Amino acid sequence: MAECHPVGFQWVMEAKARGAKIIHVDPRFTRTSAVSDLHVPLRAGSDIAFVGGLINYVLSAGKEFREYVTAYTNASTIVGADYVDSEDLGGLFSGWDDETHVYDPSSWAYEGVNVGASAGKREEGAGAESAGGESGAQGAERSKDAEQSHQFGSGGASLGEGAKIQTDPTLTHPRCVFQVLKRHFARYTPEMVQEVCGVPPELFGQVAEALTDNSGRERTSAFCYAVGWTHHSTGVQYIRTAAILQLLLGNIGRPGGGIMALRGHASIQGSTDIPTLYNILPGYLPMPHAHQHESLDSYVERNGSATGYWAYMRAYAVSLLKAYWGDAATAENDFCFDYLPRVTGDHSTYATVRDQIEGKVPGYFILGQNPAVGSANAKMQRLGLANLDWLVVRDFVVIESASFWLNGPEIETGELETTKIPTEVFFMPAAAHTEKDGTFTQTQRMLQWHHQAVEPPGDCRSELWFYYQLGRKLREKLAGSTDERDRPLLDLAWDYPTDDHGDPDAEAVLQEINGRGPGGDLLSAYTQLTGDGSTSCGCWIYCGVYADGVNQAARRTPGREQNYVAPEWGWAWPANRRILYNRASADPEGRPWSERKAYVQWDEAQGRWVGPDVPDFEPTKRPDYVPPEDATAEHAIGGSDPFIMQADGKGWLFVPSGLVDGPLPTHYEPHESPVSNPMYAQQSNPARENYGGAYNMLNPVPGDPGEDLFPYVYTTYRLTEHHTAGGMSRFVPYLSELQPAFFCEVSPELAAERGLEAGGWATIITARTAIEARVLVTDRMVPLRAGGKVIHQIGLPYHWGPNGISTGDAANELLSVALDPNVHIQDTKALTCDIQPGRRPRGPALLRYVENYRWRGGITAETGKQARTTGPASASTQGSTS
Amino acid sequence: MTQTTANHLFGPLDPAAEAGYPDHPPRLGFFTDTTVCIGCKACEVACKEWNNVPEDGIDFLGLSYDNTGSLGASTWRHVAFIEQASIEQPKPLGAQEPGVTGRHAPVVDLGMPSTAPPGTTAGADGRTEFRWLMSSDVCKHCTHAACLDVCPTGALFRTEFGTVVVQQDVCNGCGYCVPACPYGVIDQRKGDGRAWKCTLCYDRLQGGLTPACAKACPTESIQFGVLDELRERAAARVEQLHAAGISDARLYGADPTDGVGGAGAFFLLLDEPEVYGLPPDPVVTTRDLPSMWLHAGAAALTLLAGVVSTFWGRR
Amino acid sequence: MVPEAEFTSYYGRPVVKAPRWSWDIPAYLFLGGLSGGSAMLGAGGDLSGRPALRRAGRLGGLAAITASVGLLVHDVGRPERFLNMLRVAKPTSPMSMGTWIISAYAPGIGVAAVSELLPVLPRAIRDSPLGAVLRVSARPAGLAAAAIAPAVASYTAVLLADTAVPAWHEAHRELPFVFIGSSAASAAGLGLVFAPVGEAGPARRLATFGAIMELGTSRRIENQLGLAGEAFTTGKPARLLATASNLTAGGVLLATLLARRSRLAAVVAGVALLAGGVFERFGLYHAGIESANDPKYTVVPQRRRLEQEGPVRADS
Amino acid sequence: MDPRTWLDSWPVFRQLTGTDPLGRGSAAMSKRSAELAPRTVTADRVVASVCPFCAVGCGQRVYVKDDQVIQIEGDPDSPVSRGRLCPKGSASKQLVTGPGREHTISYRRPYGTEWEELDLDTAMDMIADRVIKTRNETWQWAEDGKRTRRTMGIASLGGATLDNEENYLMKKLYTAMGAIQVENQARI
Ligand SMILES: Nc1nc2c(c(=O)[nH]1)N[C@H]1C(S)=C(S)[C@@H](COP(=O)(O)OP(=O)(O)OC[C@H]3O[C@@H](n4cnc5c(=O)[nH]c(N)nc54)[C@H](O)[C@@H]3O)O[C@H]1N2
Ligand SMILES: Nc1nc2c(c(=O)[nH]1)N[C@H]1C(S)=C(S)[C@@H](COP(=O)(O)OP(=O)(O)OC[C@H]3O[C@@H](n4cnc5c(=O)[nH]c(N)nc54)[C@H](O)[C@@H]3O)O[C@H]1N2
Ligand code: SF4
Ligand code: SF4
Ligand code: SF4
Ligand code: SF4
Ligand code: SF4
Ligand SMILES: [Mo]
Repeated sequence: MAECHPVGFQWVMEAKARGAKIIHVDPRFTRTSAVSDLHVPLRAGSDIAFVGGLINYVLSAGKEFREYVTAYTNASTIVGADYVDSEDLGGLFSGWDDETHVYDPSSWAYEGVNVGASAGKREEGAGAESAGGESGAQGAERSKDAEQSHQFGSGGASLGEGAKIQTDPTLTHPRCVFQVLKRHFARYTPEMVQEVCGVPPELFGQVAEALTDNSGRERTSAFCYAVGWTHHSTGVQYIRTAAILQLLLGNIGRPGGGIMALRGHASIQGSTDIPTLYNILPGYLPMPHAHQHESLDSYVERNGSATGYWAYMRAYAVSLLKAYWGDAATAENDFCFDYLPRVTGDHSTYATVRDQIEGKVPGYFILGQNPAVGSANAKMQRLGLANLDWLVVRDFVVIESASFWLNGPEIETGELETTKIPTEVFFMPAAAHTEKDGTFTQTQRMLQWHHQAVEPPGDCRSELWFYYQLGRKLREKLAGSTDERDRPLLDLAWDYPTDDHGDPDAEAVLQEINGRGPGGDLLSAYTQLTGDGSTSCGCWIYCGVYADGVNQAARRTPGREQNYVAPEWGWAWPANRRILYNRASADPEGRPWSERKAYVQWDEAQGRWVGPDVPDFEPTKRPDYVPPEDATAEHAIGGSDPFIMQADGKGWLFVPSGLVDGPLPTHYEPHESPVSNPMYAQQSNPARENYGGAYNMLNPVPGDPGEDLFPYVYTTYRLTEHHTAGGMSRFVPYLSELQPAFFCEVSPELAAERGLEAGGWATIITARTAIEARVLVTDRMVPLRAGGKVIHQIGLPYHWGPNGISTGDAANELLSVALDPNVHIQDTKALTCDIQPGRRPRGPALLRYVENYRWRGGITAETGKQARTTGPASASTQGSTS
Repeated sequence: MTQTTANHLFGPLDPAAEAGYPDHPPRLGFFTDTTVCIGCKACEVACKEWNNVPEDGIDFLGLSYDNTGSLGASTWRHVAFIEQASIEQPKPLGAQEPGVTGRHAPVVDLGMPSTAPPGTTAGADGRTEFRWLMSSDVCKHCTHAACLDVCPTGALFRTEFGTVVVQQDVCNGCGYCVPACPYGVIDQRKGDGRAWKCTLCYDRLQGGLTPACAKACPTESIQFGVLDELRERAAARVEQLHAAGISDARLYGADPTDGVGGAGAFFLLLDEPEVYGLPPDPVVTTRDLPSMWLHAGAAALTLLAGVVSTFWGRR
Repeated sequence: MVPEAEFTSYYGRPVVKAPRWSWDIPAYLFLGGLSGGSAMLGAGGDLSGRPALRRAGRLGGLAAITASVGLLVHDVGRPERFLNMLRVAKPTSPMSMGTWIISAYAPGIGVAAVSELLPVLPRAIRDSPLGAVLRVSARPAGLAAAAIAPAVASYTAVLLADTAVPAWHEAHRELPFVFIGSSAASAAGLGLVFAPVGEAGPARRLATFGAIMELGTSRRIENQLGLAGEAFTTGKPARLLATASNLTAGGVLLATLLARRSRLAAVVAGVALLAGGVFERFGLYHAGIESANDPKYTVVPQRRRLEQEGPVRADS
Repeated sequence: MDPRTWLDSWPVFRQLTGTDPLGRGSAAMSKRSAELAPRTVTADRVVASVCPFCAVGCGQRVYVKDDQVIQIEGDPDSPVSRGRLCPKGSASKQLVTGPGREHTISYRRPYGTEWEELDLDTAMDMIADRVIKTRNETWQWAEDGKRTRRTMGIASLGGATLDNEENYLMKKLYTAMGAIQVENQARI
C-alpha cells in the first residue's frame, strides 16, 4: 500500500502512531513492509491457504464474534444434502462436469430452496465487498457454456420463489454453514500453512493472535488488498476468503473494519460503475443475453430479485433506457429494450484479442490503456493489433500499442514485418485532466469533480469531445437511413450543450447520469426512480450526485471543518454513504457494539438511525422490524439484517450460487507452479480459463516432462515511481530518473545459484519468450521452503516498454494468459520461469533460444492446460468418495 | 568531548541576527523523521516541480531503490535506501522472518565498494532480522554554513528565516562552496556553471507557504516549522521511540552546540549517520579559520624574512 | 601506513564533494605563488641593484598574476560575472580576501612591470608624462606589491584548507608553509632562468630556503596527519608529489653546486624548480580530490574522534 | 542617481555601514531576492482538481497564469489527502506540460512504414467512415436464431483513466452502434 497508494497510506501510518499493529503479507519485503510491525513473506499464490489457516484458527479456537456471526451472516443456514465439499472430492466440489469444465451449482443450494425455480436465474457476484474487476468480481458469467451463462450485477442472488430457508441458530446442525465451514477449513492448520505458504508456524501464530486480539466488540481490524490478491486464477476466491474471515470476526460494516479494495486508476471505480465493460450496463445492470433476455420483462424477471433493493431493477433499467433513447423509449416499444445489443458469452478483452488474431475484429479503439505493455502476454496483444483493419489510439504519448508496427519486439525478431502489417493507425492526442471538466470516482466510491484549468493544446481533445463528435458524425452520415440497424443510433438522445470548441458540457452529462423526474427536475435519490418511463437516469447508483440541483461531486468543504467521515467532500455512491453495510456497526437491537466502535445506531427518540455517516438502511426501519410473509423488496429485509443488497440481508460465508468455481474458497496452485498442490489432488482451479494457441504456451507443471525447466517463481508488481504500463511515467523525466531501468529482484542465494551479478543483466525465460533485466540482488527477497522444496521467487516490476525516456523489456512478454473464471482476470502474480546471467539474444536468435527451451521441455500448446487432475479422466466426480 | 568557546564561527547563535536582520521572523527548518519515511520520493519530485530543477540523469544505480545517488546541483532532496540484515538486536521497526532457517549467505559481488553485500551481514546464523531504512536528505541550512562563509560573491547568503540560499542572479560559479560543505550538499550544475542547492523554498516562505517537499510528504516524515518547536517535537519523538524499545533512535543535527552550530534541517535516524551517507560528527571548516589565517600570516612573514635574508649583505 | 580502517559508508559513495575545478585551479595556485615570490625577488633586485633580477621579478610577477587570474576567470562557471567577486568583502572567505589582496597587489606589480617595458616602447610614450610617471612610481609600486606579495603567496593555502576536503583541511597548519616554500622556490627558479649568474645569488639562496620550507613541511604533512596523510602518500598524488620533491631537490642541488659557474646549469636548475612547483601544486590538489572522493577520509577520523573524545561540542 | 542609493547598492558599502559587517546576510541580499514571492501568488486563477494517476483520488490545486499551468500541488482541504501527493501526483505538472506529450495527430496508412500528419477533421471523418463500414460488414442480427443486434467487428479498450462522463458517452454510443466488446482496466 505504501508503494501503490502512498498518500492513502498516511492513514495507516496515523493508525500505527495511535497503536495499531500493521502486518504486511507479501512475497516481497516492500516499502510497506519497511514500516510495518510485521512482514510475512509467503509463496506467491498461496494466500487462500494462509487466510484459510486464519479462518481455521478462529473457528477451532472459538474466536469468532459469535453474536455478530449468528445475527448477521448465513452461518446458521442449512445447506442442501446434495452438497459435497472439496475436502471429500480431492479438491473438486460436487457438480463438476468433465465435458464442459464447468460446475453445475445446483447442489450447492440451501436446504429447502426450490432449486428448479432458481436454476438459470440471476445469481450473485463475488460478494458486494469487491467492487470491480481488478478488485474482485463485478459480475460473473460462465464463458464455456453460453447456453447457461449467467450475468450478475452487484447484489445478492435471488433465492427463488417459495424459498424457505432453514436455519439452526445454535450453529450445530452438521449441514449448517458454520459447520460446513469448519469442516472445509479443518485441514488448514499452521503446519499446512507452512507447507503451502512457507510461513513458519510461529510467525503464522503472531498474525493469528494479533488479528483476533484486535477484532471483536471493542476492536476492529481491516484488510487492505489490491491486485496481489485479485490477479490469480482464483482471485475472486481470495477475496471470498477474506470476506469469510472478516465476517467471522465481525469486521464488516464497522469503523476500522472492512476489506478495502485499493483500486487502481483514477477512475477505475467509475469505469466499473458506469462501465466500459462488456457484461454490464451502468449501475451493474447486466448486459442482456441473447438466449435469456428476449424482452424487458424477461430481463427483469431473470435478473431482478423479489427481495432487497434489486427488486426495483425494472425502475433502474427503464430509467437507463430513457436516458439513452429519450422520447423514443416508450412503454409501447418496451422502452427500446430491443435496441440493446446482446451478449452471448465471454466477450472480455482476452477473448477479443484471440478473435483479433483470428481476423474477426477489424476495428479497435484504445483510449487510455496500453495492452502492448500492460496486458498479459504482450505478444498476443500485438499479434491482435497487427491483424486489424483500423486502430484508433487516443493517448498523451505514442505508446507501444500505437507503435507496435514500427518498433514492436516482433519487428526485431522478424516475426512481423512492418510492410506486411495491414493495420491502419490513427494516433489522436488526448486532453489531460487539467484540460477538461469531469468526475473521477476514487477507490472509496467517491466522485470528485475536477475543473478545467486550461484549453487543451493543439489537436488534443477530451474523450467527451471525441465520442460526442464521433456520434454526431455517425448520425449525420446515417441520417435518413431506414435500416432498422441504424435506429438505435438515430434515435439516441445525443443533444448536449457544447462550447465554442464543440466540447460537450460535462455537467450536462453528469446531470443525465444523475437522472431527471417527470418534470425534468434533477432527482435526488434512486428511490425516486420508477419503471413507468417517467424518470430517466443514466446510472441508478449515481442518482443523487446532483441532489437538490447541485453538483454534489464538486463539493469541497475542507476536511478539517467536518466530522471525520467528511460527508461534504465530493459525493459517494450510493446516497453519499461512506461505509457500506454500516447497519452492522450496531448490534441487532440497534445499539453500538461498543462505545469505542460506535458509528450508526438506532435513536429511539427520533425513531431513526443516526450517526456520522448516512445509514446504509432505511432511515426509519426499526431494529425489531420483522418482515411479514409476503413482503417484497426492502420490506422483506428484517430490521436486524444489515446486508440489504443480499436477498436475505445476511453476509454470506457460504455462497450457494453466483460463483462458478465453488461455494467456498479452496487452495489451488497457480496455473504455473513449481510444486504439486500439497492439499488436494486437484492441482489448479479446475474452472480457470485457458487460452489455446501457439502464442500462449504454458510452462510444464509438476508431473509433466520438463517440470524442472522453469524452477523459479516470479511475481510482477508496481513501483511507487512509475505508473502501470508507463504511458504516464516513462515519458515523464522526473519519474523516469527515479527508476530508470527495468530490473529483477533476486535474493543473494538465487544470485549465487545462477551466477547473477548485481547491477549486471539477467535473462528471464518462460515458454512464451525471454526478456532481459538489470539485476538487483537484495535481502528483501527470501527463499522459502514450501511444497517440499526451496522456492526462489523473482520480482519483476512491469512498467517498462521500448518507448519513452526510461526504456526496457516489458515483464508482460513473459506472462501467459490464464484467467479467473468468474471475472476473466489474468494471473500476473505467481508464475514460473528460468533465469540466466547476461543479456538475451537479439533478433531471430531470441526465437531459437526460446524454441530450444520448449523443445527441451516437450512443450506443446496443450501443456499445462488440463482442467481436472484429481484422477483418471473417466472417473465420475459426482457423489461422495468418503 | 572537545570544547570550544562559541564565537562568530562556532557554537550556538541566532544566524539571522548574526547576519544583520535585527527583527527577523523565527528560524524555520525541517525535522525529518526517518522512522516514518516510506521512500516514496515525492519530496524529490515536488522539489523539482516547484524549483524547475532539471532531470539528473536516467542512470540505473541499483543501490537498493536509490537511483538518485546523492544530493547535487540538480537533486536537492535525496532519499537514501539502506537494506540491513542484522543480528545485533531485534529491530522492531519491521522485521522479516526467513522461511528457510540456517540461511548461509554466499558472498555476491554487488559492485559496491565498502558495504557488505546483502545477506553477508547476518553472519553464519543466517538472516534473522531485516530492516530497510529510508531517509530523505537535504541541505542542513547550517547555523555555521561553510558554503555561505566561503562564498566570495555574496551569492550564498543567510535569509531572514535563518536559512542559507544561493542567489542565482549573483553566483559566478566559482565553485568554492562545493568543497566547503561538510555534508557534500551543494554542487555546480554542468552547462549552467552556477551552484545550486535547496533554498528551503525561500520564495514560498516569503508567501507563508510550506516548502514543496514537506507539503507533499505523504507521511509527514518531513516536518516543517519553527526550528525551536521542531527540536522539542523531535526530542519527544525520540523519547517515545526509546520507550517503545527502539533504542537505535537518535537525533542528528539537532544540537545547537554541535560542529555546525546545529542544523536548520535535522534528522531522526535509526543508525549511525555514516550508514546514511552523512558525516558522523562534522565540524564546519571555518571554525579553524582564525588558525588558518594565523598560520598563513606566519608563513607570509616567514617568506618575507626568507626573501630579505637572501639579499642580506651578500652579493 | 595506517592499517586499513573498518568503516561504514553509503555504498562507498563520497560524503563530501570534491571541487569541480579543472587543472585551471592548481595552475592558478602555482602562478599566484610564482607571482608573489617573483615580485619580492624583483623588489630585492631593485633595492640591491640587480637590474636583471629586478626585471625578471617584475615582469614574471605581472605575467604570472595575469595568467593566474586569467585561469581563475576561465574556471568559474559564469566568467562574465567574475567581477561579482568584488560585491562583498568577506573575511570568512579566503577567495574573497584573495580577490581583494590581488586587487591591491596587481596595480603595483603592473606599474613596476610596465616601467620595465619603457625601453622597448615607442619613444613618444617614453617621453610622455605617462613615461615620467611610470619611471618615478616604479620603485614605490614594486615595493608596495612586494609588501603584499607574501599574502598573495600564502592566502591560497587558506583557500584550500578552508574546505571540508579532509586532506586540505587537516593540513591547514602546514599548507601555508608548503605554499610559501613552493612560491619561493618557483620564484627562485624564475630568477635562475632569467638573471645572469652574477645577479642570481639571492635566487640560489631563495631556492634553498623555499625547498627546505616546501619539502620539510610536506614530509610533516605526510607523517603527522594520520589518515589524512595517506591521501598524500598513495596513488596519483604521491607520484606527483614525489616528482615535485625530486625536481625541487634536484634544482636546489644544481643551483647550489653548479649554477654559480654555469649559466646552463642555472637555467636547468631554474626550470627544475619551476616544474617542481607545478608538480607540488598539482600533487597537493589531487591529494585533496582523492580524500574527498573516498568516504574513508571523512568518516574514519570523525568516527574515531567520536569514540575516543566524544562529539565536538561548543560551550553553550 | 543619488550617490547614496548608488553606493547602497554595493554590498561592501552596506557591510561597512549596516548591521551585517561580515556580509553574510542582509548586506549580501540582491534586489531579486528582496522582491521574491512564490509564483503561485501571481496565478490568474487556482482550479480545484484531482490527481489523474491512481484511485486514492488526492486533491490537487492547479495554478494557471496566462492560460498556462504553472504549478500543481496538493489540496490541503481534501480529507483524503490533506494536501499531500506521492511522486506521481507531484509530477502532474510535468505530465501535462512536459516534453513527452503529443499535440498533433499521427497517421499510419495500411502497410505504411512511417507516421504521417493528418488534420483533426479529416481524421474524425475517416474514423466515422471506418466505423460505419466495419459495422455494416460485420453486422449480426442473430446468432443461433437468437436476436443479437450487434457487431462483433468493433472493440474498445480503456476507461479507467477517463472521467465518468466520458465513460458514460462511450458506453452509450457503443451500445447504440451495437458494439459490445467494450472493456477497460477493471478487467485486468
Ligand atoms: N505507484 C503506483 N501506484 C499505483 C499503480 C502504479 O502503477 N504505480 N497502479 C495502480 C493500479 S492500476 C492498481 S490496480 C493498484 C495495484 O496496487 P497493488 O496491488 O498494491 O500493486 P502490485 O504492486 O501490483 O501488487 C501488490 C503486491 O502484491 C504482491 N504479491 C504478489 N503475489 C502475491 C500473492 O500471491 N499474495 C500476496 N499476498 N501478495 C502478492 C507483490 O509482491 C506486490 O508487492 O495500484 C495503483 N497504484
Ligand atoms: N504483469 C502485470 N501486468 C499487469 C498488472 C500487474 O500487476 N502485473 N496490472 C494490471 C492492471 S491492475 C492494470 S490497471 C493494467 C494497467 O495497464 P494499462 O491501463 O494498459 O496501462 P496505463 O499505462 O495505465 O495506460 C493508461 C494510458 O492512458 C493514458 N491516459 C491517461 N489519461 C488519459 C485520458 O484522459 N485520455 C486518454 N485517451 N488517455 C489517457 C496514459 O497516458 C496511459 O498511456 O496493467 C495490468 N497488467
Ligand atoms: S549543509 Fe552544506 S550547503 Fe547546506 S548550509 Fe550547510 S554547508 Fe551549506
Ligand atoms: S559558486 Fe556561486 S554560490 Fe558557490 S561560492 Fe561561488 S559564487 Fe558563491
Ligand atoms: S525546501 Fe524547497 S528547495 Fe529545499 S528540498 Fe524542499 S522543496 Fe526543494
Ligand atoms: S520523506 Fe516523505 S516524501 Fe520523501 S520519500 Fe520519505 S515519505 Fe516520501
Ligand atoms: S497523488 Fe499518488 S496516491 Fe494520490 S491519487 Fe495521485 S497517484 Fe494516487
Ligand atoms: Mo489496475
